[in-house]
Amino acid sequence: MRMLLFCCAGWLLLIGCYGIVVSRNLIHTVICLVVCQSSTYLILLGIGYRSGGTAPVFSDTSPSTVVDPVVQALCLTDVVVSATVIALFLALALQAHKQHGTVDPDELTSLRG
Amino acid sequence: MTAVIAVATVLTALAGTAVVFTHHPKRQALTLSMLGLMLTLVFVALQAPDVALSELGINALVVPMVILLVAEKIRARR
Amino acid sequence: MTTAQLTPVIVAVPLAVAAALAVVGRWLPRAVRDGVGLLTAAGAVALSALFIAATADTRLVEWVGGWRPVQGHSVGIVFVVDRLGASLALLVSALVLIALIYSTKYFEDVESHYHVLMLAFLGGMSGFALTGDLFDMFVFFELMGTAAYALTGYKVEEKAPVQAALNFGVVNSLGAYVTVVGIALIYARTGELGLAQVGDALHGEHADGLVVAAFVLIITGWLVKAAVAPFHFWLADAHAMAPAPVCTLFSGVMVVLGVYGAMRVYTVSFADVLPEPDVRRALLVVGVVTAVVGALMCFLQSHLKRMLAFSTIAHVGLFLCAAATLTPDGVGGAAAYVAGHAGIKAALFLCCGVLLNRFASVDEVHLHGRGRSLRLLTWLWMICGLALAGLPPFGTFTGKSLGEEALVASGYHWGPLLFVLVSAVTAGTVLRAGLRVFFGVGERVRHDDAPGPESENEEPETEHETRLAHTPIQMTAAIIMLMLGSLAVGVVPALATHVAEAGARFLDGADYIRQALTSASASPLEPESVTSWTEEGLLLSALSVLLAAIVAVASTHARQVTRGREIAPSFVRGIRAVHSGHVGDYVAWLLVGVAGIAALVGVPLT
Amino acid sequence: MSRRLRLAVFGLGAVLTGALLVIAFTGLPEFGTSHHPYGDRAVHTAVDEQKTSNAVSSVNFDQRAIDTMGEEFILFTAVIGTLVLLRELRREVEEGEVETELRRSPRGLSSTAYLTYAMLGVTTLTGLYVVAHGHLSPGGGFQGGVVLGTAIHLLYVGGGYRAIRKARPLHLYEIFDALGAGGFVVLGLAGAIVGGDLLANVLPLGALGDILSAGQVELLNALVGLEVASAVIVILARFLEQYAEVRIQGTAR
Repeated sequence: MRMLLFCCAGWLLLIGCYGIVVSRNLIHTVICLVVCQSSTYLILLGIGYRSGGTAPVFSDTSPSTVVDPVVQALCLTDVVVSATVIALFLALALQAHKQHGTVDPDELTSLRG
Repeated sequence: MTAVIAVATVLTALAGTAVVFTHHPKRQALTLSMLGLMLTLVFVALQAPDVALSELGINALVVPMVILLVAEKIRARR
Repeated sequence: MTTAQLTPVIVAVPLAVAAALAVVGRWLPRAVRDGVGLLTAAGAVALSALFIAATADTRLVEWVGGWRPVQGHSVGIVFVVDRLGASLALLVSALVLIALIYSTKYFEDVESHYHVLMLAFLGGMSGFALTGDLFDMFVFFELMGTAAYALTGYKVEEKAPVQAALNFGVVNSLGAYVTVVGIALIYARTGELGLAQVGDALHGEHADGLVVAAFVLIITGWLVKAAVAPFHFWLADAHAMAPAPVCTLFSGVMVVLGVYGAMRVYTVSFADVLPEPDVRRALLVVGVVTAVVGALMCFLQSHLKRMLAFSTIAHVGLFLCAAATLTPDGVGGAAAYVAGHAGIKAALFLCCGVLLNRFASVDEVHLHGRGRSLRLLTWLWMICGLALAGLPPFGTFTGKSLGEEALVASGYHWGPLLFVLVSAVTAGTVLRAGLRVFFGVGERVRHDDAPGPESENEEPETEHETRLAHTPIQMTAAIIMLMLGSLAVGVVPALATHVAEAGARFLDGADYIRQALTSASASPLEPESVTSWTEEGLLLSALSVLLAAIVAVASTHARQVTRGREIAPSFVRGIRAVHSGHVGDYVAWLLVGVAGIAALVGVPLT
Repeated sequence: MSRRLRLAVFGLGAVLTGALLVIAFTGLPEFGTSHHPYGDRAVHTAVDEQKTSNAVSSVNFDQRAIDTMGEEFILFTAVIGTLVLLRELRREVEEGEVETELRRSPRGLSSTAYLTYAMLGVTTLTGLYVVAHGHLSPGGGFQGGVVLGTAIHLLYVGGGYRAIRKARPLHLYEIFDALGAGGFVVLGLAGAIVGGDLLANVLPLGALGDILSAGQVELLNALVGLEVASAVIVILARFLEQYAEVRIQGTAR
């Protein structure tokens, strides 16, 4: 089970990178970055899991074994923050499109050399 | 419980692969929200309700909405 | 409030002022906004100077939020500041202060957003330099990155490389995600996130596959920010597009923070478990490759800012080689070289800003001979070029000679040769550009066969306002201040000894762990006097200055530089083709880099 | 590099990095291991000492608060960056022109309008609940902020672009965004002045499970909720504007 979860996360990371490498549209590149980031959530929460544990919330019940709350805290803020960073990249893609009339990295050859 | 996690993880990996292989931005917004949903399921299975809630709100809703708007803007300008 | 408790405050205050400026910025006149920015940066300079004074013989340890360890374990985040970290924070604040002084006149109309982003950038960089927690370093790394992407796209200087900021963002974010994977692996193994706590937990363990992989993945993010080969492609693009004052922060200190972060992670957390020769070999190989590629690409550029960006990459390679010796002289020498180089490189970028403002172009061929009218700028540029080669009174000389000594002392006799050649080539290119632009030396070349990216359709910083007839005093003062800073680093008596002591304390990871986790005081250092004014140092620097002059004069006349494409050997054309500006290439090279460093460090297959 | 060469380089890098990851993953502890020292300490500190029912919020806003402050400011800087970049693009279309074109935007079915107005209240209430109970039940500033941020856009579904422009004066939300981030740091500095350490939890902790418990966690949740909600509104507004601009060029052509 361990190898399945973490290898799926590793697969997401590498397939996201593959998406960026072959992408012909800057929006597609930014979306593949989201795929890469989702692999980090899977790994973080995977190492925090405790079999038989429930969510680390004690408002109504007081569970005996709970899952690790620290990794959840690390993931939580990252998910929301990544939305605004992705919005910033999409704004940059819009600007690239305005300047060059295209969003295909292959045609944006202004940075050669 | 680990069976549910295993299935949800494999579905997430498939959803991620689907996002990478759809090349049209409009359709990609849809597959990205599918990936957001699958991730939400995995996080619920991994007993992480807080992260599942924010993942649902962000990757299933806000980001695909922004992508649709940007894709429309770029399509129209061409 | 003890001095230690002030360490997180130096991060919080600029962020608070940035938020305040964003709230009221709309109604404040430009002068007040500039004043508030300058005041905050000056406050940060004062605070970091206070930290330097306080870390003379100890480290400042502060558990944020008051979460001090109970029976040796804590839930909070620790800030551990030694003299090297404090001086980096000082360098960050000083460069932001001078960049803001320069920006008062450089930008015609600027909303409060610019000051907000600069202060957020200051907060992020000082946080990265001072924190002692791995995930906190990642958070400040992202904060630095986001402010940098926004500032890169803030005033699109040149139409051409607009997607440079996107390349910069995608590569840096990917590096950050790889780092988080590494942090997750180490957290799974040790159950800790702090540098000291991880080092304590790994004490005595043998390095298995997970530990080595975690180390490689964690330093990948920092090395991407340090623009070390093969992760360096984004730096030149980002520089070409970012406004000049922002470039001074990129080249002056942001890339250096990457090297500092990687060395800090190794010396505190992994020094005990990873064999030193393996890590030293990996860092040295990467450093040499970076220095050589940087110098070669710098020589081939005709776009001034890309040229300076590749010169920064070359110097980062030199810093990494000096620090990779893992000796007090080496780390101290790298620190002095960083300080000296930051002043000089920032001054050169600000000179580019003046040229761009005046002639709406930063292309060496395009500006041929047009810089004659700027008498003062001519001399500033030429002096900076010579200082880049390691001219004695400047900080670059101190750093270079200490670095060479350290490399020779640890048995790498090719060290001085690399240092001399790389600094000579980079300085020579800068001097060549100076001769061409300010003295009109060499034939006037028609523009169509100039290599490098099409940069003829540049707009000056602000298209619609009339170009400045004369260079405002604030801009020139900023340039001179930076050069004096670099000079001060070289001239301060016994600086070499202080810097070597700081290097020794930086390398003493076990003492860092002991002081961070228990409230013990730092162990005293045995004083050993070190000096950079040795005969070899002077001889080598004279040699590199001479070589630089030869490179400059020779290349102004040779035509093949301007037609680098056809005549240059296929190897050079290959290197140029690799720097393609396509984000897919950069990501492919990032993965190859991760694998390469892992191979160099040696991954045990158990 | 040509596409083929790029794929080759990527293939090499991906295979080797994948191998590195697999080697690392074999060294990981067993999945679902019960060895979580930091987690146990965090739960003990959260519930017993800090009286916070939701241990995740306690880690986020109390134990590792400077992490969240950093994330706050990443969000804040990204919003400012988006505004700066999209402001560059907005100059082409004058404000008035957007107004006139959109008055003619097709009115939604009245039943949809009524449904969205009803749902607007429910969604806003839910968002406020999620933010307010961040320290008790799963949720908090980040999640509630997203819900609140998207609530206003129900108006767009019901009343079209004109309705939403009236409902949200943009400059106000940009200020709210800065207020949320600034408030977080100011509270942290107040903690430094009163309690000596930055972001020290000096507020009364109350009893476990009470609405007024866990000291600063609740207040920080509210500030984060304010910031995330206004960030989502501002970003969506800027991109909606770009979309509205398209409609004008569409009609103008």
